[in-house]
Amino acid sequence: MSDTDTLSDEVETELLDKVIIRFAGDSGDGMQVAGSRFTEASALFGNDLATLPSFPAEIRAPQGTIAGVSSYQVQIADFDILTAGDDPDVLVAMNPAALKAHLGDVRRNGTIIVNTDAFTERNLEKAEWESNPLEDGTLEGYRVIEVPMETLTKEAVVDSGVTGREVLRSKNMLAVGLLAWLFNRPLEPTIEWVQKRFRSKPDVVDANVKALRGGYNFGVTTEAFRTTFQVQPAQLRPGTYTNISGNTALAWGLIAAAQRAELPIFYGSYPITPATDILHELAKHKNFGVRTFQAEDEIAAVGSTIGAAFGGSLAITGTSGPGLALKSEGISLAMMTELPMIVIDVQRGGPSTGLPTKPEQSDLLFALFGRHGESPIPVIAAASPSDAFDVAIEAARIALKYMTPVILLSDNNVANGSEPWAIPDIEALPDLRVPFATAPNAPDGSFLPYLRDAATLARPWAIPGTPGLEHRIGGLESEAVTGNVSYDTANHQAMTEARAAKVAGIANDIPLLEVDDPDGAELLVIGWGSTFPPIKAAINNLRRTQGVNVARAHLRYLNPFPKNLGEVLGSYKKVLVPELNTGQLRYVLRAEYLVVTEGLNKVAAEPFKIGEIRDKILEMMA
Amino acid sequence: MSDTDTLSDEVETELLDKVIIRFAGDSGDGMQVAGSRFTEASALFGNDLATLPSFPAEIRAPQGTIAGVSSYQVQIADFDILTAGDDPDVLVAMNPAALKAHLGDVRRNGTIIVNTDAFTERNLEKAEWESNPLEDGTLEGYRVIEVPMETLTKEAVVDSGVTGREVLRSKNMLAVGLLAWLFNRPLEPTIEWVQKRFRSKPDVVDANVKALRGGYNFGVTTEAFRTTFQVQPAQLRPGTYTNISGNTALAWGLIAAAQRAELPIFYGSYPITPATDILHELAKHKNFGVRTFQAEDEIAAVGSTIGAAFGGSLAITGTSGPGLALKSEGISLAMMTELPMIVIDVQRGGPSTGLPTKPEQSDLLFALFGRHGESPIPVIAAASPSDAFDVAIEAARIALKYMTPVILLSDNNVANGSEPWAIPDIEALPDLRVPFATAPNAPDGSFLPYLRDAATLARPWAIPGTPGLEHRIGGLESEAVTGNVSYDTANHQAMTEARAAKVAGIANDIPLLEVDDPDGAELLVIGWGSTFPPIKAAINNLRRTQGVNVARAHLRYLNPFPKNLGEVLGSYKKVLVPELNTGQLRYVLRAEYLVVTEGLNKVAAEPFKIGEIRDKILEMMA
Amino acid sequence: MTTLNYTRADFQTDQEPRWCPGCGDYTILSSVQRYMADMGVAKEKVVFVSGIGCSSRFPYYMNTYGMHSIHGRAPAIATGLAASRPDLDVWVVTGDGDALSIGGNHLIHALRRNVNLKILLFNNQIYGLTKGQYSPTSEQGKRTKSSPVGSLDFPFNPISLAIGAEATFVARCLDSDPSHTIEMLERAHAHRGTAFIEIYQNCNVFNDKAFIKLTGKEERAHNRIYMRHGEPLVFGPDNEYAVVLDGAEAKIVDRSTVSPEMVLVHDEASYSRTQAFALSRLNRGPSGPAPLGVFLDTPRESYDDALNRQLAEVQEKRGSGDLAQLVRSLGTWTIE
Amino acid sequence: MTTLNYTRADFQTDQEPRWCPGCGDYTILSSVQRYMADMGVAKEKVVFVSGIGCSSRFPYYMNTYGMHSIHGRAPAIATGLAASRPDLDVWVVTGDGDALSIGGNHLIHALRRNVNLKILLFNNQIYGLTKGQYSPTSEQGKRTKSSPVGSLDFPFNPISLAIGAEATFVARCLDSDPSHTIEMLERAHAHRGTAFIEIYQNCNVFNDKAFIKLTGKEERAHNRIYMRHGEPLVFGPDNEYAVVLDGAEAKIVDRSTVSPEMVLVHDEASYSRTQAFALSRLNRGPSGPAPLGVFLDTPRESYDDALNRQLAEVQEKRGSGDLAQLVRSLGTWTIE
Ligand SMILES: Cc1ncc(C[n+]2csc(CCOP(=O)(O)OP(=O)(O)O)c2C)c(N)n1
Ligand SMILES: Cc1ncc(C[n+]2csc(CCOP(=O)(O)OP(=O)(O)O)c2C)c(N)n1
Ligand code: SF4
Ligand code: SF4
Ligand SMILES: [Mg+2]
Ligand SMILES: [Mg+2]
Repeated sequence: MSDTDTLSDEVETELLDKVIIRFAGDSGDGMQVAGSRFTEASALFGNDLATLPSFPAEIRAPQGTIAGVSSYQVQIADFDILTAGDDPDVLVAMNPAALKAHLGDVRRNGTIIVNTDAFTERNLEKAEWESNPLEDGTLEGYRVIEVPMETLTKEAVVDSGVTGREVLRSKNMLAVGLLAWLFNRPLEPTIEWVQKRFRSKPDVVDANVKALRGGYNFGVTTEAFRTTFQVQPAQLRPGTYTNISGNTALAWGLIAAAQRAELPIFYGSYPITPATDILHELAKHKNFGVRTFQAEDEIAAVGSTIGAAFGGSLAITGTSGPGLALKSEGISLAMMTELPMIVIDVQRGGPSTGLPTKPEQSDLLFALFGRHGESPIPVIAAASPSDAFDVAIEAARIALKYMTPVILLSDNNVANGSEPWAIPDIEALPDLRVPFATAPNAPDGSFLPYLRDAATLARPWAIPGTPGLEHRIGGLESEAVTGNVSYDTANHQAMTEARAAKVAGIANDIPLLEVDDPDGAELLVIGWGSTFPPIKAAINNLRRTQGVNVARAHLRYLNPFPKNLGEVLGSYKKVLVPELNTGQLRYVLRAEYLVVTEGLNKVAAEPFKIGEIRDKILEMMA
Repeated sequence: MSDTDTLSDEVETELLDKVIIRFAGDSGDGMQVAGSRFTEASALFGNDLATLPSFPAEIRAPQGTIAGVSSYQVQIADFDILTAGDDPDVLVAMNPAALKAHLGDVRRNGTIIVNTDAFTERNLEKAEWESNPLEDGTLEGYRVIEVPMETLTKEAVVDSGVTGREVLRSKNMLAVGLLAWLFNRPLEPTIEWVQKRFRSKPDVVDANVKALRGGYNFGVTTEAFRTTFQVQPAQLRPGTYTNISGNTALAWGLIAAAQRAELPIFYGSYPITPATDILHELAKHKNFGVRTFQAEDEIAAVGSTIGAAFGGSLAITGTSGPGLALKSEGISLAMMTELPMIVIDVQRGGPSTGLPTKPEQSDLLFALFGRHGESPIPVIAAASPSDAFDVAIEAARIALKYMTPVILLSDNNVANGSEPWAIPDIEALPDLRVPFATAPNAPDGSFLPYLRDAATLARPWAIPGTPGLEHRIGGLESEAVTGNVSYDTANHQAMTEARAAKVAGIANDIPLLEVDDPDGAELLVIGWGSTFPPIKAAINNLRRTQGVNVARAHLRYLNPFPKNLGEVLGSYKKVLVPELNTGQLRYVLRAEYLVVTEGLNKVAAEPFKIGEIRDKILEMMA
Repeated sequence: MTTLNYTRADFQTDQEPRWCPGCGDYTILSSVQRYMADMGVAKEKVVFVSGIGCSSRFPYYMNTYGMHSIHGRAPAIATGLAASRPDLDVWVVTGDGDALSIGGNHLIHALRRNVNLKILLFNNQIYGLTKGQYSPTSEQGKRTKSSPVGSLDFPFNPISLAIGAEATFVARCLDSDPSHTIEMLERAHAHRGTAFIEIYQNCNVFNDKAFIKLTGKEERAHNRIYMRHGEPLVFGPDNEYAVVLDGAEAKIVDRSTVSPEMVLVHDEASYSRTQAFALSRLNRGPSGPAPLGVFLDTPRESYDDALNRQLAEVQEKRGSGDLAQLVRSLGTWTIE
Repeated sequence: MTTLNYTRADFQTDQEPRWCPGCGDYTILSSVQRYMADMGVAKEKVVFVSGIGCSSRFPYYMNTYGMHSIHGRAPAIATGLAASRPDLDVWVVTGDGDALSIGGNHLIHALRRNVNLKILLFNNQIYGLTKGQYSPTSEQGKRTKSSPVGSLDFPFNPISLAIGAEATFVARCLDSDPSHTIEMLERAHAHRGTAFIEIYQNCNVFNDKAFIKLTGKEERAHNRIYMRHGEPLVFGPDNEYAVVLDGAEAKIVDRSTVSPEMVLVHDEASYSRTQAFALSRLNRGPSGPAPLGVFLDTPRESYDDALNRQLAEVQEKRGSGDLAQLVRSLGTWTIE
C-alpha cells in the first residue's frame, strides 16, 4: 500500500499560487482590452504581482487566419519567485485560428474557454483544422468550457439599443465576465472603466455592462468551477507522467480496482456538484464492463449500489454532502448486511446547499458518526488529485476484504484541482481478489451467512445464483452465524461488538503513519485530505528558505487511525492541525488520545494559501 | 426551568424490577394452567423469585357471571424486598365479567389484555356493564391490548385436527404465548409441559402448541411492547398525581408549550415504532388547534414541518433512528434558514432496522454530528416518562428563542415506561412567547431577515402575510444581515461562526448541572436520558442499605453542555457513565474536557437492572 | 378590500436574475410578474417555494415571501405551509429533475392530497444547473455527459403521471406564449386545491430547441393543439386537423376525413379522467402535435380546507382544549 | 437443462411464518411457493427483495436468496441487482405503505425504466406492522389511530398510477383466489421487464373484510370482473353485467340493455394504454365491482437488457478496456 507520504517523494511538488491566462483571438476581438481589464480587476489577489508581457500583434491579417491572431497574456502570482516562460494555465480562444495558434503552449490539463459560435466550417478551414477540434478528441486532457459567446452576447445586449456590428463588439466583455466568475474577481472595476471609456455612448456602455454580467451569470449558472491555484511541477522524479484531476483519478482508480478484483463495476449515482464528473468519466468506459446507473435520487443511488453488491459487483456510489445526508439509512443497511461498498463524498462548502463550487473539509464528523445506532465504518481520504487513484484502490481493498461499506472523502480542491501523476505499473497494483463463497460452511452441509473469518471477522460473500447457499439478510438484528432474525439481547450485544471489532481490526492491515521529520523537530504539522499540497509546499519552503525545523505527517485513514498515531502525537511538544473546517480532526484526536493540538481553521471556502500555513508555523515556533 | 434533579425530589421513586400479572376468566378458561405455565417459564428472569398466591376459585357459577370468575396471580421480582398487597401491573381479562371483577385492582396505567371476542351484548349484560367498557372510555389511562382470542385460536388450530368445543379449550395457551412475547419468556418449557400433559391426545398437543405460537406471533407481528420493569411509587411528596407514559407526556408537553407560546401546533410525522403513539395522542387533540400531518415519508414529514415553521406554527416532527437518518438534509436546511423546530428521536435498538421494540441510547453522536458541513444544533434528552413533559417545553423554549431546530432524544424505556407524574400548575409554566417581526428593521425601511438579536444572535421571525417584510431564505449561504445568496468567502466564515456562537450561547440560558452529593463523595455517577430511574434507584438503595457515599448527576442538555460540567467532572476522583450504548457520552466528554471516565455499557437492549449499576458502583468503590 | 394596483415592478426584486442570456425562465418570470400584478391578492400573502435547479432560483426574483429549499422537497414544504396557513397563496416552482426525479414522491402525494398549492413545473427536459445530464423527461436515447452512448430511460409523460396520481387540475403551456401562460396561471389560481402546470421551457445552453416544433415559426401552427372546454378539438393553420376517439384512444386525423360530430369535444370537467388521459397520450414529448391548455379541472375539497374544517368541528363538539383538564384525563390521586 | 422437479416444500424455509393467524399473507406465500415449484427456474437464481411491513417479511419464508431491506427501497435495491445480474430472477415483495407511501418514487421510476423485476404489492389498505394507521390506499374518511375523526387523504388507485407511470405489465389478483394468483404470477414471469401485480390481501386484525365484496360468498360473483384478452368484458353469476365505453369512459351496464358489439372486448396489448386506464377507473377501491387479471401487457426492451446490450456494443466497437492505455489517454511526458 503506498501511503501519501511515499508518493510525495516521487512528485517533488512546489506549489505556487500562480495563474497565467492568455487571451487569443482576432485583432477585432478586443483581446488587449479584455486582458488589461481582467488584470486590473485582479489587484485584489492577495499580494498580487501582475506582469503584462504582450505578444507582438500581427499586422492586420485577414480575419480568422492564424496570422491575424493577436493575444495578450496576464500572469497573477501570490508568490515572489516566478519561473520564466511559464505555460498558460487558461487559454481564451475566440476562434479556431486562435486555438490552432496557441493550443500547443497551454499547460497539460489546462483550461480552454472556447467560443463555440466561431467554430463554423469556413473558420475551421481558414484556421487549417482538418476536422473540428471540439469533437475529434484534440482537446482530450484539457478542461474545456464551451461558451456560445456570440449567441449569449446578442441575447445579453438585446434591449441595450446597440445594433448591427456594434452588438458583437462587446463579446470580449462577456469573456471578462466569465473569467471574473472563474477567478473570483469583482465586476465593479471593469464597469467603472467602461462607463468612463464610453461615457459619450450610453448604449455602448449599457451593452458592455450587460455582456460583462451575461458572462459572469453564465459562470454562476453553469456552476463552472473556480480554479484559483495551480500546482507548479518543479522537480519531478524520473517516470512517465500525465496531468490528472481528482475526479478522473478516482474514476480510473475504481476501474483499476475492479480489474485487480476481477469484478464488474456498478456505479449508482445521482448528479451533484462537485461529484458529477466521476459519473461522466465512468460512463465513458463501458468497454471496461463499467455499469453506471443515474438513479432518480441519492437514496435509489445507494439502494441500487446495495443491490449490485449483493449480486457480486464492485459497487460504488458517489455524491457530495447533501447527497451523503440522504444516504445515512442506506449505508446503515449496507453496514448491517455487511456488504462491500464504496461511498464517495466529494465535500463542498456546507451546511445545507451551502457553496456548491467551494472546497471544504466539513463532513469528517458526519462520515464518522452520521448514522443512527452503533455503526462504525472505515473512512479514508484522498490527499491530492493524483493520490485519489491509490485511495480508490485502497478503499476497494478494505471494502472487499472486510465486507463493509467504506466512506472515501474527497473535496472540491482534489476533484477539480489537477497535478502531474506518475503513471503506475498496472500489474504491480495490489491483488484485490476475494473469493465468493461457493460451498456450505457448516458441518451439517448448510450455509451460515454470518460465520465470520477468524482473521478478518468478515462474513462470507455468497452471491445469488450459487447453488445450495440460499440465505436471507436484512436490516433487523441477525443471529450470530445463522443470520436469522433475532430479538435476543445477548446476541445483539455480541453482534454489535463483532461489527465494531471487524472495523477496528483493519488498523492491523494499514501502514503505520510515516512522519517526515529530518532532524527531530518539536512542532508536528499533521493534516488530512486536500491540505496535503499547501502544507507540504509551506514546509518545503520554510526548510529551504529559512532552515526551519518542523515535522510533517498526513493522515489517509480517518477510521481506524494508524496504530502509531497516538504515539506520534505524544512525541511532539506542539502539534498543528490545519483544516478547512472549525476543528473536526482536532475534536477526534482529543477524544481518541486526550491530546491537545493547535488548529489553523477556516471555512472561507478557499484552499489554504502557502503563506497562511507558513505564517502560522512561524508564529508557533516563535 | 425545572431541571430533572429538582423534579426527582418530588417523586421519591424507589424502582423495583417487579411485575405482577393476574389471569382472570371463567373457570373453564384454564386460568390456573395459564398462570402456572407462565410462572415456570419465567425461571430465567435474573434472580427470579416467583410467588404464587392464588385467589379462592368460586364454586362453579354460571359462565360469564362475575361470581364465576376465577383468577390466578403470578409475581416475578428481581429484588429481595417486596411490599405486601401489590396491585397487578397486567390483567389478562378473558371476558367482561373478569374485567368487571378485577379492573379496580389494576395499578393505574397498567396493561390490560382483553379478549375482545368475548365482549358480546349478552356477556356485557351478564357482567352488569351498562355500556361496552372497550368503547366508553372506562379503560382510559390503561394500556389496552385488544386481542380477538377466539378468532385467532380458531385460525391457529384450523388444521390441527381438533374440532368443536375442543378448539377453544386451547384459548388460554394463546394468552400464554402473547405474554411470552411481552415478557421475553421462552416457549419451550410450556411446549414440553403440553407434550407431556396431553401425550395421549396428539391433536390436542398440536392445537395447544399452535395456539401458543399464534399468541407469540400476534405479539411479534403487532410489535406489541415489552414491559419488563415497573416504577414502584414508594413515598410521593404531596400533590396531585397521574400515571403517565413518556410518549403521552411528550405530546402533552408540546400542547402546553404551544399554549404558553400562543402558537398553533403543526406535527409532521410518519409512523415508526416506537414514536407512533405521539402522532396518535396529538391526533386526538384537534380542539387544542393541533394539526397532525401523516406524511408520505420522513423527508416529507420534516419538509412539511419546515413549511409550517416558516408559516409561524410551533412545528414539530417525531420519529426514531431510521427516520432521523432520512431527515439529516431537512434538519440542515432548517438550521441554515434558522427556523424554530423540534425534532423528536425516540431511540430504538440499532443500527439499521435493528430491534424496533428495544430501548437503546445509541443515537447521541448521530444527533450531535449527523449532518454534513458545520451544523451544530441544540440537543436535549428526556430522563424519564414524567420528565418528558418538561423537556418538551424546554425544547420549544430554546427553538423559539434562538430560532433553531432542536433535537429531543427519548427512547423505548421513556416512551413506553410509565410512572407517577405530579401534575404541574399550568399557569406557572414558563412564558414562551416570541414576538413575530412586524416592522422593517433597517434604517432605510427595508427588512433584513438575518439581522441578529444582539443577545441571542437569533434572526427575526417574519412570517408570510406580514406586509412589507417580504424576503427570501434558502439553503445556499446567505449574506449576513440581507440574507441574499452570497458566494463570498469572508461572509461564509462569518456566518459559520455566527451560527455556532448562537448555539453555544444557549449555555448561558440553561441551569448549571446540579449534583446530588450529600457528603462529598469521591465517585460521581453521571448519566443522560433513560438511565435516570435505575441510577437513582441504585444509589438510593446503596445509601440506604449500605451507607455508601456516591454522588449522582444527570444531564438534560447534551448540546450545549451546562457551563459547569467541566468543573463538576474535574472535582471527582472517579466518574462512572452508565449508557445503553458503547460509550458515546464518554467519547464526547473526552473531546470536550479531556476527562477520563469509566463506562458501564451494554447494548443488550434491555434497561439497566438496579443490580447491574449497584454492583458496578461497589466494584469502583472497592 | 383595499384596491391593489400593483405593477409588474412591484414583484421584481433587487436581485438581478442570474439565468443564462436567452433562457426561457426569463419569459416565464415576466409572465408570472405580469399576472400577479392583476391577481388581486395582497403581495405579502403570496409565497414561492422552490427546490434546486436553474428554475428553482425563481423565488429570488419575485418580491414576495419565498424559500429556495432543497432538491425535490418543495411540494412537501409547501404542503406544511399551506395546511397551517390557509390565508396564504402558496406557489411551488420546480424543474423536471427537481419534481419528477428526486421529488417524484412528494409531487404525486401533493397531487393526490389536493393541498391548496399551484405547482409550476419548468420542463426543459434536461438538468440545467448541473450542466446537462438527461432528466426523467429527456427522450430515450438522448446523448448527454452522463449518457454518452444514449440514455436508457423511457421518459415520464408528466401529464399522464399527474392524471394517474388523482390530480384535480392539470394543464400545460409554453414559456414563449406569455398570454396563454397568464391564462393558465389564472385558471390554476381559480382552482381551489392543487393545480399542476407543465411549462415547456427552453434551455438554450444544454437542450436548445427542444420545443422547436411548438415554437418554430412555420411548424408551431401545425403542432399546437389549444384545448378549450366545450369546443371541438381542431387545430392547424386552417384547422385542418382534428382529434377523434378510436375506442378509448385519442387520435389525430385529417378533419376532412371525419364527420363533425366525430370530432372530440374537449371536456376538462369529466371526473372519469379517462378523456384527459387519452389526450395526454397524443404526444410522446414535444416532438410533434401537443395539446396545450387545461386537460382536467375537477375540483374536490382541498386537504387544508378539510383539515381546518375538522379542527373546527372537533372544537365545536368538545369545546376548545382545556390543558388543566387534559392533564387529569387519565385519572388522578392526591397525596396530602 | 437439468430437469427441475421441485415441490412446494423446496421453497419453504426453517423460519416459521410469524404472521397473525388468518392473515392473507399465508395464502399468497403458499401460492408463490406452489408456482415456483413449476416455474422452471433453478432455485438459486431466484431472489426476493422486500422493504418493511408484515408483507415484507415474505423473503424469510422463501428458501431462495433474499433481502429484507429498508422501508420503501426494495424497487431501487432490486434494480441494482437485476441490472448487474441479468441471469437472476428478481422478485420484489412490498406493501401499500412500503410501495405507495415512502417507496412511491422508486416504484414509479422502476415502472418507467422497465427493469426486469416482478413487483408484488400486497394491498391490505392499512399499515399492519405499525398497528393500524391508514395507508395511501385506505378509503378517505377511514378512522384509525392516526386519523381518529377520519383520514383526509384521497387514496391512490395503484393500477391508474402504474399506468400513468408508463408500466409495461399491470395486473391485479386476490389473496384468497390461489389459482388466479398463480396464473398472474405466470403471466408476470413471462413478461420481460417490470411486471406489477396488485394483490388484494386481507389484514384480519386491523382492516378485516376490506375485500369482502370480492371474497364474500354471495357478493363475489357480482363483483369480480375477470379480464381475459380478446374476450368481451361480461361478469356476474349469469354474466348479466357488461362493460361498455361511453366516450373514453368505461361503464358497467346491464348486459341486456346493450347490443353484443357494444360490449367492450378486453385488449391488454394496446400501447395507447387508455383502455387499461379506463378499466382501472371502474372501481374506487374494492367497495364494488373490480376488474381482476391483466390490465396491460405491452412489452418494450427492458432496462437491464438495454444496459447490457450497450456494454456489448461499446466493447465490440472499442475492444475491451485496456487500463495501461487509459491511464495514458490524456497525453504523457517522460522524465529520464
Ligand atoms: C440532494 C441533492 N442532490 C442533487 C443536487 C444537484 N442538483 C442541483 S440542480 C439538479 C437538477 C436540476 O434539474 P431541473 O430540476 O430540471 O432544473 P433545471 O436546472 O433544468 O432548471 C441537481 C441534480 C442537489 N442540489 N441536492
Ligand atoms: C424509514 C422507516 N420509516 C417508518 C418505518 C415504520 N414502518 C414499518 S412497516 C410500516 C408500514 C407498513 O405498511 P405496509 O407496507 O402496508 O405493510 P403491511 O404491514 O400492511 O403488510 C412502517 C410505517 C420503518 N420501518 N422505516
Ligand atoms: S443552463 Fe439552461 S435552464 Fe439553466 S439558466 Fe442556462 S439556459 Fe436556463
Ligand atoms: S397485522 Fe394484519 S397484515 Fe400484519 S400479520 Fe397480522 S393480519 Fe397480517
Ligand atoms: Mg430541467
Ligand atoms: Mg399494508
